[in-house]
Amino acid sequence: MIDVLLTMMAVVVFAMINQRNLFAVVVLGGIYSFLMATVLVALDAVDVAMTEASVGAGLSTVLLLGALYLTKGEEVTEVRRPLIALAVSIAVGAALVYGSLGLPAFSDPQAPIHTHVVPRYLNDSPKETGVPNVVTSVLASYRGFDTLGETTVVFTSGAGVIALLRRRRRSREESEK
Amino acid sequence: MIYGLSLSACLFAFWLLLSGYFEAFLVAAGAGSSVAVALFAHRMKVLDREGHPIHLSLRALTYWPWLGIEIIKSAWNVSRIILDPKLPISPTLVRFKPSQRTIVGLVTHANSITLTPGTITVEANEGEFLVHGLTKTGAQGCIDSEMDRRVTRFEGRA
Amino acid sequence: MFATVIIALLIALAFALLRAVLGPTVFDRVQAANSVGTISMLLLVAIGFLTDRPDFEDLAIVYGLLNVVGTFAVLKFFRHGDLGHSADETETS
Amino acid sequence: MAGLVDIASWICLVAGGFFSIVGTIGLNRMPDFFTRMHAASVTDTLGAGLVLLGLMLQAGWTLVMVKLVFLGLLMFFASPAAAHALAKAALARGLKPRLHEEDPSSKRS
Repeated sequence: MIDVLLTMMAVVVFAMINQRNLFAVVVLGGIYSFLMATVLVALDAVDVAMTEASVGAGLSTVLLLGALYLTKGEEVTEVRRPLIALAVSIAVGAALVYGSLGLPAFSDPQAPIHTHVVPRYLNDSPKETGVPNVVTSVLASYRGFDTLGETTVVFTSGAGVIALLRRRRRSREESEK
Repeated sequence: MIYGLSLSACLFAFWLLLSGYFEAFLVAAGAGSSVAVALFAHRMKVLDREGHPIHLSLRALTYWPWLGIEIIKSAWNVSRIILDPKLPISPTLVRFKPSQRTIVGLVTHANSITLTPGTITVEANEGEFLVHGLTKTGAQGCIDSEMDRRVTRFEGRA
Repeated sequence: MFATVIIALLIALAFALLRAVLGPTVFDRVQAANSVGTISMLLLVAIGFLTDRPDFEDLAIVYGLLNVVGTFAVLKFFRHGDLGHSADETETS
Repeated sequence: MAGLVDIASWICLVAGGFFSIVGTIGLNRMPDFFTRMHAASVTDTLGAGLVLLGLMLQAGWTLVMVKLVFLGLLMFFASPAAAHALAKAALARGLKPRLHEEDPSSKRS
Protein backbone atom coordinates (compact mmCIF):
# COMPACT_ATOMS: atom_id res chain seq x y z
CA MET A 1 0.00 0.00 0.00
CA ILE A 2 2.86 2.34 0.79
CA ASP A 3 4.29 1.61 -2.66
CA VAL A 4 1.03 2.63 -4.29
CA LEU A 5 0.90 5.86 -2.33
CA LEU A 6 4.53 6.63 -3.11
CA THR A 7 3.89 6.07 -6.81
CA MET A 8 0.98 8.48 -6.62
CA MET A 9 3.21 11.03 -4.92
CA ALA A 10 5.76 10.70 -7.70
CA VAL A 11 3.00 11.27 -10.27
CA VAL A 12 1.90 14.41 -8.41
CA VAL A 13 5.48 15.69 -8.34
CA PHE A 14 5.84 15.27 -12.11
CA ALA A 15 2.54 17.06 -12.63
CA MET A 16 3.85 19.90 -10.46
CA ILE A 17 7.07 20.14 -12.46
CA ASN A 18 5.18 20.38 -15.74
CA GLN A 19 2.74 22.93 -14.43
CA ARG A 20 3.34 26.62 -15.11
CA ASN A 21 0.29 27.93 -13.31
CA LEU A 22 1.35 28.46 -9.72
CA PHE A 23 -2.14 28.01 -8.25
CA ALA A 24 -2.29 24.57 -9.68
CA VAL A 25 1.11 23.89 -8.13
CA VAL A 26 -0.14 24.99 -4.72
CA VAL A 27 -3.22 22.80 -5.03
CA LEU A 28 -1.14 19.83 -6.13
CA GLY A 29 1.20 20.54 -3.23
CA GLY A 30 -1.76 20.18 -0.89
CA ILE A 31 -2.61 16.83 -2.46
CA TYR A 32 1.02 15.77 -2.07
CA SER A 33 0.90 16.60 1.64
CA PHE A 34 -2.28 14.59 2.15
CA LEU A 35 -0.68 11.58 0.46
CA MET A 36 2.51 12.03 2.48
CA ALA A 37 0.55 12.14 5.73
CA THR A 38 -1.26 8.95 4.76
CA VAL A 39 2.08 7.26 4.08
CA LEU A 40 3.30 8.36 7.49
CA VAL A 41 0.21 6.89 9.12
CA ALA A 42 0.83 3.64 7.29
CA LEU A 43 4.36 3.75 8.71
CA ASP A 44 2.84 4.12 12.20
CA ALA A 45 4.16 7.63 12.76
CA VAL A 46 0.86 9.23 13.70
CA ASP A 47 2.30 12.32 15.35
CA VAL A 48 4.49 13.14 12.36
CA ALA A 49 1.48 12.58 10.11
CA MET A 50 -0.51 15.02 12.20
CA THR A 51 2.20 17.64 11.74
CA GLU A 52 2.49 16.94 8.03
CA ALA A 53 -1.25 17.26 7.54
CA SER A 54 -1.60 20.48 9.49
CA VAL A 55 1.58 22.18 8.31
CA GLY A 56 1.85 20.75 4.81
CA ALA A 57 -1.75 20.65 3.69
CA GLY A 58 -3.19 23.40 5.85
CA LEU A 59 -0.72 26.06 6.82
CA SER A 60 1.67 26.05 3.90
CA THR A 61 -1.21 26.14 1.41
CA VAL A 62 -2.51 29.28 3.07
CA LEU A 63 0.97 30.82 3.34
CA LEU A 64 1.83 30.06 -0.28
CA LEU A 65 -1.44 31.58 -1.40
CA GLY A 66 -0.65 34.63 0.69
CA ALA A 67 2.71 34.82 -1.04
CA LEU A 68 1.04 34.44 -4.43
CA TYR A 69 -1.18 37.37 -3.57
CA LEU A 70 1.93 39.53 -3.59
CA THR A 71 3.34 38.11 -6.81
CA LYS A 72 2.07 36.86 -10.13
CA GLY A 73 0.14 33.68 -10.73
CA GLU A 74 2.14 32.44 -13.67
CA GLU A 75 5.64 31.12 -13.50
CA VAL A 76 7.94 33.11 -15.77
CA THR A 77 9.91 31.16 -18.30
CA GLU A 78 13.56 30.74 -17.50
CA VAL A 79 15.83 33.14 -19.35
CA ARG A 80 19.01 31.09 -19.04
CA ARG A 81 19.47 27.41 -18.56
CA PRO A 82 19.46 26.46 -14.89
CA LEU A 83 22.49 24.21 -15.12
CA ILE A 84 24.15 25.33 -11.88
CA ALA A 85 20.95 24.85 -9.92
CA LEU A 86 20.50 21.42 -11.47
CA ALA A 87 24.07 20.44 -10.56
CA VAL A 88 23.61 21.65 -6.96
CA SER A 89 20.33 19.73 -6.62
CA ILE A 90 21.86 16.56 -7.97
CA ALA A 91 24.88 16.92 -5.68
CA VAL A 92 22.72 17.46 -2.60
CA GLY A 93 20.46 14.57 -3.56
CA ALA A 94 23.45 12.29 -4.06
CA ALA A 95 24.87 13.33 -0.68
CA LEU A 96 21.55 12.57 1.00
CA VAL A 97 21.30 9.17 -0.66
CA TYR A 98 24.91 8.45 0.36
CA GLY A 99 24.07 9.44 3.91
CA SER A 100 21.04 7.17 3.97
CA LEU A 101 23.30 4.22 3.14
CA GLY A 102 24.91 4.60 6.58
CA LEU A 103 21.58 4.34 8.42
CA PRO A 104 20.74 1.15 10.33
CA ALA A 105 18.32 -1.25 8.65
CA PHE A 106 14.60 -0.47 8.92
CA SER A 107 13.25 -1.43 12.38
CA ASP A 108 16.58 -2.95 13.47
CA PRO A 109 16.26 -3.53 17.23
CA GLN A 110 20.01 -2.98 17.75
CA ALA A 111 19.97 0.48 16.13
CA PRO A 112 21.34 3.23 18.39
CA ILE A 113 18.01 4.98 18.52
CA HIS A 114 16.41 1.97 20.19
CA THR A 115 19.15 1.28 22.74
CA HIS A 116 19.93 4.54 24.51
CA VAL A 117 17.18 6.70 25.89
CA VAL A 118 14.08 5.35 24.16
CA PRO A 119 13.58 2.33 26.46
CA ARG A 120 13.48 4.64 29.44
CA TYR A 121 10.90 6.89 27.75
CA LEU A 122 8.77 3.94 26.81
CA ASN A 123 8.98 2.18 30.16
CA ASP A 124 9.09 4.93 32.73
CA SER A 125 7.41 7.97 31.21
CA PRO A 126 3.88 7.21 32.47
CA LYS A 127 5.27 6.78 36.00
CA GLU A 128 7.62 9.74 35.87
CA THR A 129 5.42 12.34 34.22
CA GLY A 130 1.85 11.14 34.51
CA VAL A 131 1.20 11.95 30.85
CA PRO A 132 -0.68 9.18 29.03
CA ASN A 133 0.92 9.67 25.61
CA VAL A 134 4.62 8.93 25.28
CA VAL A 135 5.24 11.46 22.50
CA THR A 136 3.50 14.17 24.47
CA SER A 137 5.48 13.34 27.59
CA VAL A 138 8.76 13.61 25.67
CA LEU A 139 7.78 16.89 24.07
CA ALA A 140 6.10 18.58 26.99
CA SER A 141 7.92 17.12 29.95
CA TYR A 142 11.41 15.79 29.20
CA ARG A 143 12.02 18.53 26.67
CA GLY A 144 9.65 21.02 28.22
CA PHE A 145 11.94 24.06 28.10
CA ASP A 146 12.99 23.24 24.58
CA THR A 147 9.35 23.13 23.49
CA LEU A 148 8.58 26.34 25.34
CA GLY A 149 11.39 28.16 23.56
CA GLU A 150 10.36 26.67 20.22
CA THR A 151 6.75 27.73 20.67
CA THR A 152 7.82 31.22 21.64
CA VAL A 153 9.99 31.55 18.55
CA VAL A 154 7.28 30.23 16.23
CA PHE A 155 4.63 32.43 17.79
CA THR A 156 6.79 35.53 17.59
CA SER A 157 7.74 34.95 13.99
CA GLY A 158 4.12 34.24 13.10
CA ALA A 159 2.98 37.46 14.74
CA GLY A 160 5.78 39.32 12.94
CA VAL A 161 4.81 37.89 9.56
CA ILE A 162 1.17 38.79 10.07
CA ALA A 163 2.11 42.33 11.11
CA LEU A 164 4.28 42.76 8.02
CA LEU A 165 1.71 41.38 5.58
CA ARG A 166 -1.08 43.46 7.07
CA ARG A 167 0.79 46.68 6.57
CA ARG A 168 1.75 45.84 3.03
CA ARG A 169 -1.81 45.06 2.09
CA ARG A 170 -3.24 48.20 3.62
CA SER A 171 -0.70 50.45 1.92
CA ARG A 172 -1.47 48.79 -1.39
CA GLU A 173 -5.17 49.46 -0.97
CA GLU A 174 -4.40 53.08 -0.18
CA SER A 175 -2.22 53.45 -3.23
CA GLU A 176 -4.98 52.01 -5.39
CA LYS A 177 -7.45 54.63 -4.26
CA MET B 1 -26.19 33.55 28.23
CA ILE B 2 -27.83 30.30 27.29
CA TYR B 3 -25.82 30.30 24.06
CA GLY B 4 -22.63 30.72 26.07
CA LEU B 5 -23.54 27.77 28.25
CA SER B 6 -24.46 25.58 25.32
CA LEU B 7 -21.27 26.55 23.45
CA SER B 8 -19.16 25.67 26.50
CA ALA B 9 -20.99 22.36 26.79
CA CYS B 10 -20.36 21.57 23.12
CA LEU B 11 -16.69 22.50 23.35
CA PHE B 12 -16.29 20.45 26.50
CA ALA B 13 -17.90 17.45 24.81
CA PHE B 14 -15.46 17.90 21.94
CA TRP B 15 -12.56 18.01 24.38
CA LEU B 16 -13.69 14.78 26.06
CA LEU B 17 -14.09 13.22 22.62
CA LEU B 18 -10.54 14.02 21.61
CA SER B 19 -8.87 13.33 24.93
CA GLY B 20 -10.58 10.15 26.03
CA TYR B 21 -9.00 10.33 29.51
CA PHE B 22 -11.18 10.99 32.48
CA GLU B 23 -8.78 12.13 35.20
CA ALA B 24 -9.70 14.99 37.47
CA PHE B 25 -6.94 17.32 36.32
CA LEU B 26 -7.43 16.75 32.61
CA VAL B 27 -11.19 17.10 32.81
CA ALA B 28 -10.87 20.29 34.84
CA ALA B 29 -8.40 21.73 32.35
CA GLY B 30 -10.82 20.91 29.52
CA ALA B 31 -13.75 22.50 31.30
CA GLY B 32 -11.68 25.59 32.06
CA SER B 33 -10.53 26.07 28.48
CA SER B 34 -14.00 25.53 27.00
CA VAL B 35 -15.47 28.16 29.32
CA ALA B 36 -12.58 30.49 28.42
CA VAL B 37 -13.25 30.02 24.70
CA ALA B 38 -16.93 30.73 25.23
CA LEU B 39 -16.00 33.94 27.06
CA PHE B 40 -13.68 34.97 24.24
CA ALA B 41 -16.44 34.27 21.73
CA HIS B 42 -18.73 36.45 23.80
CA ARG B 43 -16.16 39.26 23.81
CA MET B 44 -15.70 38.92 20.06
CA LYS B 45 -19.49 39.11 19.68
CA VAL B 46 -19.69 35.98 17.57
CA LEU B 47 -21.98 34.28 20.06
CA ASP B 48 -25.53 34.72 18.89
CA ARG B 49 -28.67 32.99 17.76
CA GLU B 50 -27.50 32.61 14.18
CA GLY B 51 -24.06 31.18 14.93
CA HIS B 52 -25.30 28.68 17.43
CA PRO B 53 -28.87 27.76 16.59
CA ILE B 54 -29.79 25.45 19.46
CA HIS B 55 -33.46 26.36 19.09
CA LEU B 56 -33.56 24.21 15.97
CA SER B 57 -32.04 21.06 17.46
CA LEU B 58 -35.37 19.34 18.15
CA ARG B 59 -36.82 19.84 14.69
CA ALA B 60 -33.52 18.78 13.15
CA LEU B 61 -34.21 15.28 14.41
CA THR B 62 -37.14 14.96 12.02
CA TYR B 63 -35.61 16.82 9.10
CA TRP B 64 -32.22 15.09 8.91
CA PRO B 65 -33.46 11.50 8.49
CA TRP B 66 -35.65 12.62 5.60
CA LEU B 67 -32.68 14.43 4.07
CA GLY B 68 -30.55 11.30 4.50
CA ILE B 69 -33.04 9.22 2.53
CA GLU B 70 -33.18 11.92 -0.17
CA ILE B 71 -29.38 11.86 -0.39
CA ILE B 72 -29.28 8.10 -0.80
CA LYS B 73 -31.96 8.17 -3.53
CA SER B 74 -30.32 10.90 -5.58
CA ALA B 75 -26.82 9.48 -5.08
CA TRP B 76 -28.09 6.20 -6.52
CA ASN B 77 -29.53 8.05 -9.52
CA VAL B 78 -26.27 9.90 -10.13
CA SER B 79 -24.26 6.67 -9.83
CA ARG B 80 -26.49 5.08 -12.46
CA ILE B 81 -25.87 8.04 -14.77
CA ILE B 82 -22.11 7.80 -14.23
CA LEU B 83 -22.00 4.10 -14.97
CA ASP B 84 -24.30 4.39 -17.98
CA PRO B 85 -22.14 4.07 -21.09
CA LYS B 86 -24.17 6.74 -22.90
CA LEU B 87 -23.76 9.26 -20.05
CA PRO B 88 -27.33 10.65 -20.27
CA ILE B 89 -26.73 14.06 -18.73
CA SER B 90 -28.51 17.30 -19.53
CA PRO B 91 -26.91 19.99 -17.35
CA THR B 92 -29.34 22.79 -16.57
CA LEU B 93 -29.26 26.01 -14.58
CA VAL B 94 -32.48 27.08 -12.86
CA ARG B 95 -33.31 30.18 -10.85
CA PHE B 96 -36.07 30.16 -8.31
CA LYS B 97 -37.31 31.84 -5.17
CA PRO B 98 -36.95 29.92 -1.91
CA SER B 99 -39.70 30.45 0.63
CA GLN B 100 -37.53 30.66 3.75
CA ARG B 101 -37.26 33.90 5.67
CA THR B 102 -34.39 33.37 8.11
CA ILE B 103 -30.70 33.13 7.23
CA VAL B 104 -30.43 29.76 8.94
CA GLY B 105 -33.36 28.45 6.93
CA LEU B 106 -31.91 29.70 3.65
CA VAL B 107 -28.51 28.21 4.45
CA THR B 108 -30.11 24.92 5.40
CA HIS B 109 -32.03 24.83 2.14
CA ALA B 110 -28.97 25.71 0.05
CA ASN B 111 -26.81 23.17 1.83
CA SER B 112 -29.45 20.48 1.48
CA ILE B 113 -29.62 21.10 -2.26
CA THR B 114 -25.86 20.87 -2.53
CA LEU B 115 -25.69 17.82 -0.32
CA THR B 116 -28.02 15.81 -2.52
CA PRO B 117 -25.87 14.64 -5.43
CA GLY B 118 -27.04 15.87 -8.80
CA THR B 119 -27.85 19.39 -7.74
CA ILE B 120 -25.55 22.18 -6.56
CA THR B 121 -26.48 25.62 -5.32
CA VAL B 122 -24.26 27.97 -7.25
CA GLU B 123 -25.61 31.21 -5.84
CA ALA B 124 -27.70 31.68 -2.73
CA ASN B 125 -29.05 35.16 -2.21
CA GLU B 126 -31.92 36.22 -0.02
CA GLY B 127 -34.66 36.01 -2.62
CA GLU B 128 -33.11 33.82 -5.28
CA PHE B 129 -31.23 30.56 -5.65
CA LEU B 130 -29.25 29.59 -8.73
CA VAL B 131 -29.06 25.82 -8.94
CA HIS B 132 -27.04 23.72 -11.34
CA GLY B 133 -28.49 20.30 -11.98
CA LEU B 134 -26.89 17.30 -13.61
CA THR B 135 -30.14 16.47 -15.39
CA LYS B 136 -32.94 18.72 -16.48
CA THR B 137 -35.59 16.97 -14.42
CA GLY B 138 -33.36 16.98 -11.36
CA ALA B 139 -32.72 20.71 -11.61
CA GLN B 140 -36.34 21.59 -12.15
CA GLY B 141 -37.33 19.35 -9.27
CA CYS B 142 -35.77 21.92 -6.96
CA ILE B 143 -38.42 24.55 -7.75
CA ASP B 144 -41.17 24.61 -5.13
CA SER B 145 -40.01 21.24 -3.96
CA GLU B 146 -40.84 19.02 -1.07
CA MET B 147 -37.48 20.07 0.36
CA ASP B 148 -38.49 23.73 0.23
CA ARG B 149 -41.62 23.04 2.24
CA ARG B 150 -39.81 20.89 4.73
CA VAL B 151 -37.06 23.44 5.33
CA THR B 152 -39.65 26.15 5.84
CA ARG B 153 -41.36 23.98 8.42
CA PHE B 154 -37.92 23.25 9.91
CA GLU B 155 -37.00 26.88 10.43
CA GLY B 156 -40.32 27.43 12.11
CA ARG B 157 -41.29 30.83 13.43
CA ALA B 158 -38.36 33.13 12.96
CA MET C 1 -11.84 -7.64 4.87
CA PHE C 2 -10.79 -4.11 5.79
CA ALA C 3 -8.19 -4.66 3.11
CA THR C 4 -11.00 -4.72 0.50
CA VAL C 5 -12.14 -1.28 1.54
CA ILE C 6 -8.58 0.02 1.53
CA ILE C 7 -7.99 -1.31 -1.98
CA ALA C 8 -11.25 0.24 -3.17
CA LEU C 9 -10.28 3.57 -1.62
CA LEU C 10 -6.85 3.41 -3.20
CA ILE C 11 -8.43 2.90 -6.61
CA ALA C 12 -10.71 5.87 -5.96
CA LEU C 13 -7.69 7.89 -4.87
CA ALA C 14 -5.92 7.05 -8.11
CA PHE C 15 -8.92 8.24 -10.15
CA ALA C 16 -9.16 11.47 -8.18
CA LEU C 17 -5.45 12.02 -8.67
CA LEU C 18 -5.85 11.48 -12.39
CA ARG C 19 -8.34 14.32 -12.51
CA ALA C 20 -6.02 16.51 -10.43
CA VAL C 21 -3.16 15.88 -12.83
CA LEU C 22 -5.24 16.32 -15.98
CA GLY C 23 -6.84 19.57 -14.89
CA PRO C 24 -7.74 21.35 -17.13
CA THR C 25 -8.99 24.30 -15.05
CA VAL C 26 -7.76 25.10 -11.57
CA PHE C 27 -11.24 24.46 -10.20
CA ASP C 28 -11.06 20.90 -11.41
CA ARG C 29 -7.87 20.53 -9.46
CA VAL C 30 -9.38 22.07 -6.34
CA GLN C 31 -12.33 19.71 -6.63
CA ALA C 32 -9.97 16.79 -7.08
CA ALA C 33 -7.92 17.94 -4.08
CA ASN C 34 -11.10 18.04 -2.06
CA SER C 35 -11.93 14.49 -3.12
CA VAL C 36 -8.38 13.36 -2.35
CA GLY C 37 -8.78 14.85 1.12
CA THR C 38 -12.06 13.04 1.70
CA ILE C 39 -10.76 9.74 0.43
CA SER C 40 -7.51 9.88 2.36
CA MET C 41 -9.49 10.67 5.46
CA LEU C 42 -11.55 7.52 4.93
CA LEU C 43 -8.38 5.62 4.12
CA LEU C 44 -6.87 6.76 7.39
CA VAL C 45 -9.82 5.55 9.44
CA ALA C 46 -9.79 2.24 7.57
CA ILE C 47 -6.05 1.81 8.18
CA GLY C 48 -6.69 2.44 11.85
CA PHE C 49 -9.16 -0.44 11.89
CA LEU C 50 -6.92 -2.69 9.81
CA THR C 51 -4.01 -2.30 12.21
CA ASP C 52 -6.37 -2.63 15.17
CA ARG C 53 -5.68 0.86 16.44
CA PRO C 54 -8.84 2.83 15.71
CA ASP C 55 -7.56 5.77 17.75
CA PHE C 56 -6.23 7.25 14.54
CA GLU C 57 -9.49 9.07 14.08
CA ASP C 58 -8.21 12.18 15.79
CA LEU C 59 -5.96 12.55 12.83
CA ALA C 60 -8.84 11.94 10.46
CA ILE C 61 -10.79 14.73 12.15
CA VAL C 62 -7.81 17.03 11.64
CA TYR C 63 -7.74 15.98 7.99
CA GLY C 64 -11.39 16.76 7.56
CA LEU C 65 -11.05 20.20 9.13
CA LEU C 66 -7.94 21.00 7.11
CA ASN C 67 -9.56 19.88 3.91
CA VAL C 68 -12.27 22.46 4.44
CA VAL C 69 -9.84 25.16 5.56
CA GLY C 70 -7.60 24.52 2.57
CA THR C 71 -10.47 24.58 0.09
CA PHE C 72 -11.78 27.82 1.52
CA ALA C 73 -8.34 29.40 1.51
CA VAL C 74 -7.90 28.56 -2.15
CA LEU C 75 -11.35 29.79 -3.07
CA LYS C 76 -11.23 32.99 -1.08
CA PHE C 77 -7.95 33.67 -2.75
CA PHE C 78 -9.57 33.13 -6.11
CA ARG C 79 -12.28 35.60 -5.40
CA HIS C 80 -9.92 38.32 -4.23
CA GLY C 81 -6.55 37.34 -5.58
CA ASP C 82 -4.55 38.64 -8.48
CA LEU C 83 -6.39 36.61 -11.09
CA GLY C 84 -8.97 39.35 -11.18
CA HIS C 85 -11.36 40.85 -8.68
CA SER C 86 -15.04 40.35 -9.00
CA ALA C 87 -16.28 43.79 -8.16
CA ASP C 88 -19.96 43.10 -7.63
CA GLU C 89 -19.35 40.22 -5.25
CA THR C 90 -20.19 40.75 -1.62
CA GLU C 91 -18.17 38.67 0.77
CA THR C 92 -20.43 36.61 2.97
CA SER C 93 -18.11 34.28 4.80
CA MET D 1 -26.60 -11.09 16.62
CA ALA D 2 -22.94 -10.17 16.42
CA GLY D 3 -22.77 -12.01 13.11
CA LEU D 4 -25.68 -10.00 11.79
CA VAL D 5 -24.02 -6.70 12.69
CA ASP D 6 -20.83 -7.93 11.08
CA ILE D 7 -22.60 -8.75 7.83
CA ALA D 8 -24.36 -5.40 7.80
CA SER D 9 -21.12 -3.61 8.40
CA TRP D 10 -19.38 -5.45 5.57
CA ILE D 11 -22.22 -4.63 3.21
CA CYS D 12 -21.88 -0.98 4.15
CA LEU D 13 -18.11 -1.00 3.75
CA VAL D 14 -18.16 -2.69 0.36
CA ALA D 15 -20.96 -0.45 -0.87
CA GLY D 16 -19.13 2.60 0.43
CA GLY D 17 -15.96 1.62 -1.38
CA PHE D 18 -17.99 0.95 -4.52
CA PHE D 19 -19.67 4.36 -4.43
CA SER D 20 -16.35 6.08 -3.76
CA ILE D 21 -14.95 4.51 -6.90
CA VAL D 22 -18.08 5.37 -8.87
CA GLY D 23 -17.83 9.00 -7.79
CA THR D 24 -14.22 9.29 -8.86
CA ILE D 25 -14.92 7.52 -12.14
CA GLY D 26 -17.57 10.16 -12.68
CA LEU D 27 -14.96 12.78 -11.85
CA ASN D 28 -13.09 11.56 -14.91
CA ARG D 29 -15.99 10.80 -17.23
CA MET D 30 -17.98 14.00 -16.92
CA PRO D 31 -17.40 16.55 -19.64
CA ASP D 32 -17.08 19.81 -17.72
CA PHE D 33 -16.32 21.20 -14.31
CA PHE D 34 -19.84 21.63 -12.98
CA THR D 35 -20.94 18.14 -13.90
CA ARG D 36 -17.78 16.79 -12.30
CA MET D 37 -18.81 18.40 -9.04
CA HIS D 38 -21.99 16.31 -9.04
CA ALA D 39 -19.95 13.16 -9.44
CA ALA D 40 -17.61 14.17 -6.62
CA SER D 41 -20.53 14.74 -4.31
CA VAL D 42 -21.44 11.05 -4.67
CA THR D 43 -18.07 10.21 -3.11
CA ASP D 44 -18.50 12.86 -0.47
CA THR D 45 -21.95 11.82 0.67
CA LEU D 46 -22.81 8.23 -0.04
CA GLY D 47 -19.28 6.80 -0.28
CA ALA D 48 -17.96 8.45 2.85
CA GLY D 49 -21.22 7.98 4.72
CA LEU D 50 -21.42 4.25 4.05
CA VAL D 51 -17.75 3.64 4.89
CA LEU D 52 -18.14 5.54 8.14
CA LEU D 53 -21.37 3.71 8.93
CA GLY D 54 -19.73 0.36 8.31
CA LEU D 55 -16.81 1.24 10.55
CA MET D 56 -19.22 2.48 13.23
CA LEU D 57 -20.91 -0.90 13.24
CA GLN D 58 -17.48 -2.48 13.67
CA ALA D 59 -16.55 -0.16 16.51
CA GLY D 60 -19.59 -0.80 18.67
CA TRP D 61 -20.56 1.51 21.51
CA THR D 62 -17.18 3.06 22.23
CA LEU D 63 -15.44 6.41 22.07
CA VAL D 64 -14.25 5.41 18.62
CA MET D 65 -17.82 5.34 17.43
CA VAL D 66 -18.50 8.79 18.86
CA LYS D 67 -15.49 10.08 16.96
CA LEU D 68 -16.77 8.50 13.76
CA VAL D 69 -20.16 10.13 14.29
CA PHE D 70 -18.41 13.44 14.77
CA LEU D 71 -16.41 12.90 11.60
CA GLY D 72 -19.63 12.19 9.73
CA LEU D 73 -21.27 15.35 11.08
CA LEU D 74 -18.21 17.36 10.12
CA MET D 75 -18.46 16.18 6.54
CA PHE D 76 -22.21 16.63 6.56
CA PHE D 77 -21.87 20.33 7.40
CA ALA D 78 -18.60 21.21 5.73
CA SER D 79 -18.69 19.50 2.35
CA PRO D 80 -21.75 21.32 0.92
CA ALA D 81 -20.34 24.64 2.06
CA ALA D 82 -17.06 23.90 0.31
CA ALA D 83 -18.87 22.68 -2.82
CA HIS D 84 -21.04 25.78 -2.91
CA ALA D 85 -18.03 28.06 -2.50
CA LEU D 86 -16.25 26.19 -5.26
CA ALA D 87 -19.16 26.48 -7.68
CA LYS D 88 -19.67 30.13 -6.85
CA ALA D 89 -16.01 30.95 -7.28
CA ALA D 90 -15.90 29.12 -10.61
CA LEU D 91 -18.94 30.99 -11.88
CA ALA D 92 -17.63 34.32 -10.59
CA ARG D 93 -14.36 33.71 -12.39
CA GLY D 94 -16.19 33.28 -15.65
CA LEU D 95 -16.25 29.52 -16.05
CA LYS D 96 -19.41 28.88 -18.02
CA PRO D 97 -21.22 25.63 -17.38
CA ARG D 98 -21.88 23.60 -20.51
CA LEU D 99 -25.64 23.49 -20.76
CA HIS D 100 -27.94 21.00 -22.37
CA GLU D 101 -28.95 23.17 -25.32
CA GLU D 102 -25.42 23.25 -26.70
CA ASP D 103 -23.96 20.62 -28.93
CA PRO D 104 -23.18 17.73 -26.60
CA SER D 105 -20.19 16.62 -28.65
CA SER D 106 -18.29 19.87 -28.16
CA LYS D 107 -15.84 19.22 -25.37
CA ARG D 108 -14.73 22.20 -23.41
CA SER D 109 -11.23 22.40 -22.04
